[in-house]
Amino acid sequence: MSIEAKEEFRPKIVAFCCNWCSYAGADLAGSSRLGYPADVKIIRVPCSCRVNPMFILRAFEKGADGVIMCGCHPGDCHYSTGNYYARRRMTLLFSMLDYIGVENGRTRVEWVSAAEGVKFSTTMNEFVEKIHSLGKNVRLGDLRCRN
Amino acid sequence: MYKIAKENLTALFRLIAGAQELYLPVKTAEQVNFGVWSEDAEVDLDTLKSVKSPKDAFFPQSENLYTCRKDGKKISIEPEALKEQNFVIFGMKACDVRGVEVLDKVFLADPIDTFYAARRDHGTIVAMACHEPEESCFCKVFGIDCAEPAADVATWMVSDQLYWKPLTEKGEALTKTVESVLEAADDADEKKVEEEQSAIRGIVEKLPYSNLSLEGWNGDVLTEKFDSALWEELYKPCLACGTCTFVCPTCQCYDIKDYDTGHGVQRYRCWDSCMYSDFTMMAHGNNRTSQMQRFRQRFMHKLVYFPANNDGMYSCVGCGRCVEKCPAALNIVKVIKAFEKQGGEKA
Amino acid sequence: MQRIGVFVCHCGSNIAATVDVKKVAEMALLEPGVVHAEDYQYMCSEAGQEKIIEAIREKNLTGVVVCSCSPRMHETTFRKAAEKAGLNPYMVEIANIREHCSWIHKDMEEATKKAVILTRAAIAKVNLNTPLKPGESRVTKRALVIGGGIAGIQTALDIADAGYEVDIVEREPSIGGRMSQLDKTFPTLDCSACILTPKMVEASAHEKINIYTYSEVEKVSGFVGDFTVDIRKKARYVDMDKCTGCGVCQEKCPSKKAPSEFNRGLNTRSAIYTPFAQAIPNVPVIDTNSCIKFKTGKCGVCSKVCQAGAIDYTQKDEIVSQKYGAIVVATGFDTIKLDNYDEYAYSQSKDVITSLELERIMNAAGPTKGHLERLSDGKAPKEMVFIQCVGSRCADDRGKPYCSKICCMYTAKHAMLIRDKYPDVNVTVFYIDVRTPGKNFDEFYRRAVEQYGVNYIKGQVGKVIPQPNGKLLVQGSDLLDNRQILKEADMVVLATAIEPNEGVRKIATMLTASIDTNNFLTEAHAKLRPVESPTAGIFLSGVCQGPKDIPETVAQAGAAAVKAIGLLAKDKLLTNPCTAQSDELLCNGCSTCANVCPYGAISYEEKEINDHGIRETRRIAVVNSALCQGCGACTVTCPSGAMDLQGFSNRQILAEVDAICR
Amino acid sequence: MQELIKRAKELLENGTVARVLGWKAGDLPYNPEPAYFDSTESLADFVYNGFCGANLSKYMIEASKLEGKTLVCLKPCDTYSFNQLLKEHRIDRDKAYVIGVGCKGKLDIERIRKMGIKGIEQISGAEMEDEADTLTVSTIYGEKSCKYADAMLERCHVCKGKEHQVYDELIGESKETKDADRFAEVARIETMTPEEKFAFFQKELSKCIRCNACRNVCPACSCRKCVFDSNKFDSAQKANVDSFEEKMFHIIRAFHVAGRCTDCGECSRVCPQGIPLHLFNRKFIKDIDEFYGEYQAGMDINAQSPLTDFTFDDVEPGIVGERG
Repeated sequence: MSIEAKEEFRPKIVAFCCNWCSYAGADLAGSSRLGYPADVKIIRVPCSCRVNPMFILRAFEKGADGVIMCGCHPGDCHYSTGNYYARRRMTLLFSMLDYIGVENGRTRVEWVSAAEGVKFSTTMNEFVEKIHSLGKNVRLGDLRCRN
Repeated sequence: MYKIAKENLTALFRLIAGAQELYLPVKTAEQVNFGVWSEDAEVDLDTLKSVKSPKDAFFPQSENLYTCRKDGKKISIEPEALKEQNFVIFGMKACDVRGVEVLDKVFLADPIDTFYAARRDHGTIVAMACHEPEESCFCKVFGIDCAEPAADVATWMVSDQLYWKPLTEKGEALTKTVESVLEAADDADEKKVEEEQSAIRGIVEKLPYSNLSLEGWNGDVLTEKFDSALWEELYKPCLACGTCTFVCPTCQCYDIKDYDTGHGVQRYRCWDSCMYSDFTMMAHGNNRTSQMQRFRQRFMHKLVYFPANNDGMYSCVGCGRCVEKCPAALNIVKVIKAFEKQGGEKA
Repeated sequence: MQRIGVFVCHCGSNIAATVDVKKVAEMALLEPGVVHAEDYQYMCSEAGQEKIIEAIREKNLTGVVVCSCSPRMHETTFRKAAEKAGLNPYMVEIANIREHCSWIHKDMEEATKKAVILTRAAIAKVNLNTPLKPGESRVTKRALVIGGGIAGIQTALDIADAGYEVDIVEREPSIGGRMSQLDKTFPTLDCSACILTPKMVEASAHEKINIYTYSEVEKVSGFVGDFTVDIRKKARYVDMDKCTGCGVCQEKCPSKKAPSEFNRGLNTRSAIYTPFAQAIPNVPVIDTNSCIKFKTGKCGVCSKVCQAGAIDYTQKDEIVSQKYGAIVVATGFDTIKLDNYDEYAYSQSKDVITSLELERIMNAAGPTKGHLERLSDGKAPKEMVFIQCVGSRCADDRGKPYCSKICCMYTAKHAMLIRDKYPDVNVTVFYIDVRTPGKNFDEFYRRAVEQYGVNYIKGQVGKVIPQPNGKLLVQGSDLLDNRQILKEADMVVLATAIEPNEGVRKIATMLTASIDTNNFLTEAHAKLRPVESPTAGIFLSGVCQGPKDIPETVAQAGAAAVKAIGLLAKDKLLTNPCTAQSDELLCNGCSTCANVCPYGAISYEEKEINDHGIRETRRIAVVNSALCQGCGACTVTCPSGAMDLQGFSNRQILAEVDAICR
Repeated sequence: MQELIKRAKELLENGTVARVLGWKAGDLPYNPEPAYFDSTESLADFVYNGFCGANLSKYMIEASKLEGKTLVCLKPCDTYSFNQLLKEHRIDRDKAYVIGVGCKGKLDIERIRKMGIKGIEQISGAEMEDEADTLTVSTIYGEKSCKYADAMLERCHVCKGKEHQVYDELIGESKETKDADRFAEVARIETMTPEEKFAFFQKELSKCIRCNACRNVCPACSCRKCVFDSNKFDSAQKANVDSFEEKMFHIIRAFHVAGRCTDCGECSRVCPQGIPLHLFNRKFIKDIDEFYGEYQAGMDINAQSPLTDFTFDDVEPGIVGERG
């Protein structure tokens, strides 16, 4: 058995968080010392409606095993309506990914408010666990980025 | 000459593939294209034309040139290895074989394209005569005889037999490796092949495009053709897609691009199309700013520029793929005819 | 190529204890564009900032990455430092290696690895940053206060005293809010009305304050400094200008069966009414649900008796549109509904009441004229039981997870007042914990126990069972003595949890202010910006932000006022330069972006374009950067990628993605 | 067809229109090409028959920039695209004179070839005037025939209907050709296991040669510069190197036209590799219909497109997993 094969699977997970709610929720999880695996890396965007499907596909292209987008709860968007658009976009995108055979669990949307540090942490723990159960993403990546 | 029963072809393919790579027409999701043979590949020798020409075997749609790896501040460069294994490409048609000759003129001329040259060195072409040519074919116009393909090995499929005739040293060498599954052909067989050839030639005569005239198309008519007002009309339906160029056996333009792998860069080349708006885009902008210019470029290149630089050899082989595949029903035949008509009107 | 400096903060041990900061700096140096990297104890300190400034100057840095706490914390600090050194502040990016790394990971190696990656992403972004310049927007020198309780009144007074116009919008017919319903206040036991009414009068008389009662906020648009608010003035059916407040209409009104909202439904009021005697304005409203004229078309007594001719049955709701620079939310609270707490028999017995109902019973203007009596039979109680934490500190979703904060103190107050006025009444309080932090609070509670002999039992009540004899059997436990208690009581008072007023979520949505799952408005920072909403120009006053008592509410009201004044004092605001921009060469002019813009910031113009030699007139999108707030909705809806967001551009975000995934 | 030519001549002559956008007879029986005719004489080459599948609405983007009005011949399904382009301000209604032409279903030469018919010399039965439901094909290899319906483009079997959504006048009869459910194939794929779905699309997309025919023919894909040609997202690609790029291209293309795609079927018609590209667009259409209510792009020019719209209680993205 090669060394690589023995190595524990450490997923790469990208989390897009809106500046006003979810990023603050992640901050609160941090200041409340509510841990989640280091596999999750957060990218700050002004609003969930800034998340272009291209970003999500790009993450998978470059080797991400899971992508999660977090925004303000519907109705609470800092920009009033951004997350409503994001919700439709992501619903359709995820449905398409599922349709072409990419495991549905690799993508997720969660609404996390600035006050929901606990939710942020549990969501991330759950998500990482889910990605572990799905294993390495082999269906939606560019092989050139693999070595 | 040798022969092999159609039902034994799998044994032949298995034998070839045991020693080297074997490319041949394979049907995937309803479409026939050249692909690598495997036990479960659906080989299709009946479809006349593969969607893409088999030029990929020598000039792939995309190929890596070298890889840069970054380790901290250290960068190492790894050139892509040249093709080192022999391979066989089975089932090419006479037009496609001519297509390779066109590519040779480009890639084997100085400076030699080493990637291409390596593939040419290691590739053996087994061509196949066209049993039933179709209405979009016009290879005859370019002096190609689809009944007698000029490759390393020529083959004919006559009812249930494939006849196999090595024509070159490479062809002989390949034949040696597969002799065990081939039978020697006798005079009766030779006769059958001749009959097949004359049948094919008879059909070719009847094809609607076979009498297309190339008169007035050569290396000397550059400005006359270039300045023609006809282009302005002809290009109009063109959607600026690259279908014609990508199914063409002779189109040889490519772009060189870099791909960021995250830990370095892969420099690769990929087919490009003169129909694309960013073709030969340079720092100052674009050489050709309108679709008319781009459209004109493709046909001028095939019928004027290329013959001007290659002893009168056209870089169209009359395979007719563009005739069948253009989304707007445009093609080189229509262009040739339009000029012919105009010439006729003038005279 | 940028020349980037990376500054890794130890944050004392906050970061350095779990992240190998030296390693982070060392690894950063390997990234493209990085020419300088260092670590330091406290990057945000004066000395730390000086290090950044020095490096920018000495190494000609064009970009800065600070690996530290959340950008929500110190982004501004570091941007200002960069500006001091002559660097455009928007060339600074933060890698959040504290909240998102050191504080949540325990393993040093793992945390360091992650910190390196987060730093890498920030560097990748800075490599694509471009200098940005904020624009300017004007400030309307007028504030809106939503809610006319003590919080709203105090905020309005403070803002008005600073010389700015203030409008108060109050949903009820009078300002005064919850405090006007209280009898006495802890810990001084002074009369609530006596301290509130002067404030109400002061507000109504203040030349800078304009009060819209019986009104609601209908629509909010705009942004900090320049909000436009539509206020619905509900029809009172009484002309405010003509009415003298004589009260004859209320006396003569034949419909007197409507439950009094002010007295929590414990008694009734007339259909035309002012909620209470000291109401401001002292102008009644007609409740069309109980008014005979409105229900049957007959009656019209009030109109007949009104000497001033102020009754106008044809009045319609009116929408007033007004511009404001700042908005203060002071929407207050209510007690929760007790539907989930059937075991306390609130719905079964009139003698089980909430504390707020007790306030009304104890009040001289209340339904019993201030006599403590059972509402079922009017008898004086002998045995009273108070149950604490009804709906507060609730683990399941029957009630609220939070502590309502004021209950321990008002129960002590009630117990004390009852024992003082009716020494023969026994008072027992069942509690989980008694929480009395606050000046003179614990002393107050101890007086109740020691001086007034109130019987405090640590333990919860499981059930209140109305008995055939009219008494209430209280089943509880005494956790200290570890025994079950069965007690017959004449009255049971429930310290009912408080919750933000109904409708606050709707207001939060209109204001695009954050709100939490309990419907409390979220503050911009729990500690450092407790009276500001994360939405610029929106301030929080009173219980809408979290449970608090009167002195805290008044203090917060003042703080919110100061924040609002700080905003109104400015003539111009610098606008966020992270706005959308359209690349006119790529724009299709399709209008899709304008369809998703919440601010109407995108318009179209016909413009002569030179697209690589092709000259033509094209319809292209133009962003008004004063209106654009930088959400980015347009950037994703634009298929050609013509629309991009400065500071969060497509390529910047993709670079971050790449850096993280590699 | 004669009526159409007659009317076109009239309109050219009386100056109502400066040119006619229609189809010109090809040199083979099945390859008429989109063409402009700017004189009554040139209309001699005008043709309108079963092989005029090309959707001319996209050509109106360029035609809108020309002097004078352009008479454009639009089949019922093309009018949806025309409306959608109007909605997006890409074409000028005042520059177009729309003649809604009748349609009896358009033919797919690839389907005819798939039946083993080759060496085609003549095809009869494809004219608008022909009543027969059979095509007779004379070939070098003898006379062949096939049912008209069997030779129709996939899109005609799921036709949106005979009604033109926009026109200045109508010429010619249309025929109901719908005989299949347009979402049946999508629904079939939806019931597959992830492995099967992946294998299905991997196989189809592996044929993609990135010729961009689907994109360039698409009336919704009319960006001045496509993201796959621009450096805005670092997404400029010319050929697929890795199979990811095929997926990226087709998913993003479908996403960019989601809510705007009228399901005109041109992408599938022109794909040289016969990739059923409509399966991407129809997936989005089906989802949009199911999640947000039925929506047909190009039908109501004032309707808010589903991706620039929302309701407060839209389904959550989690629905994808819940639906199974």
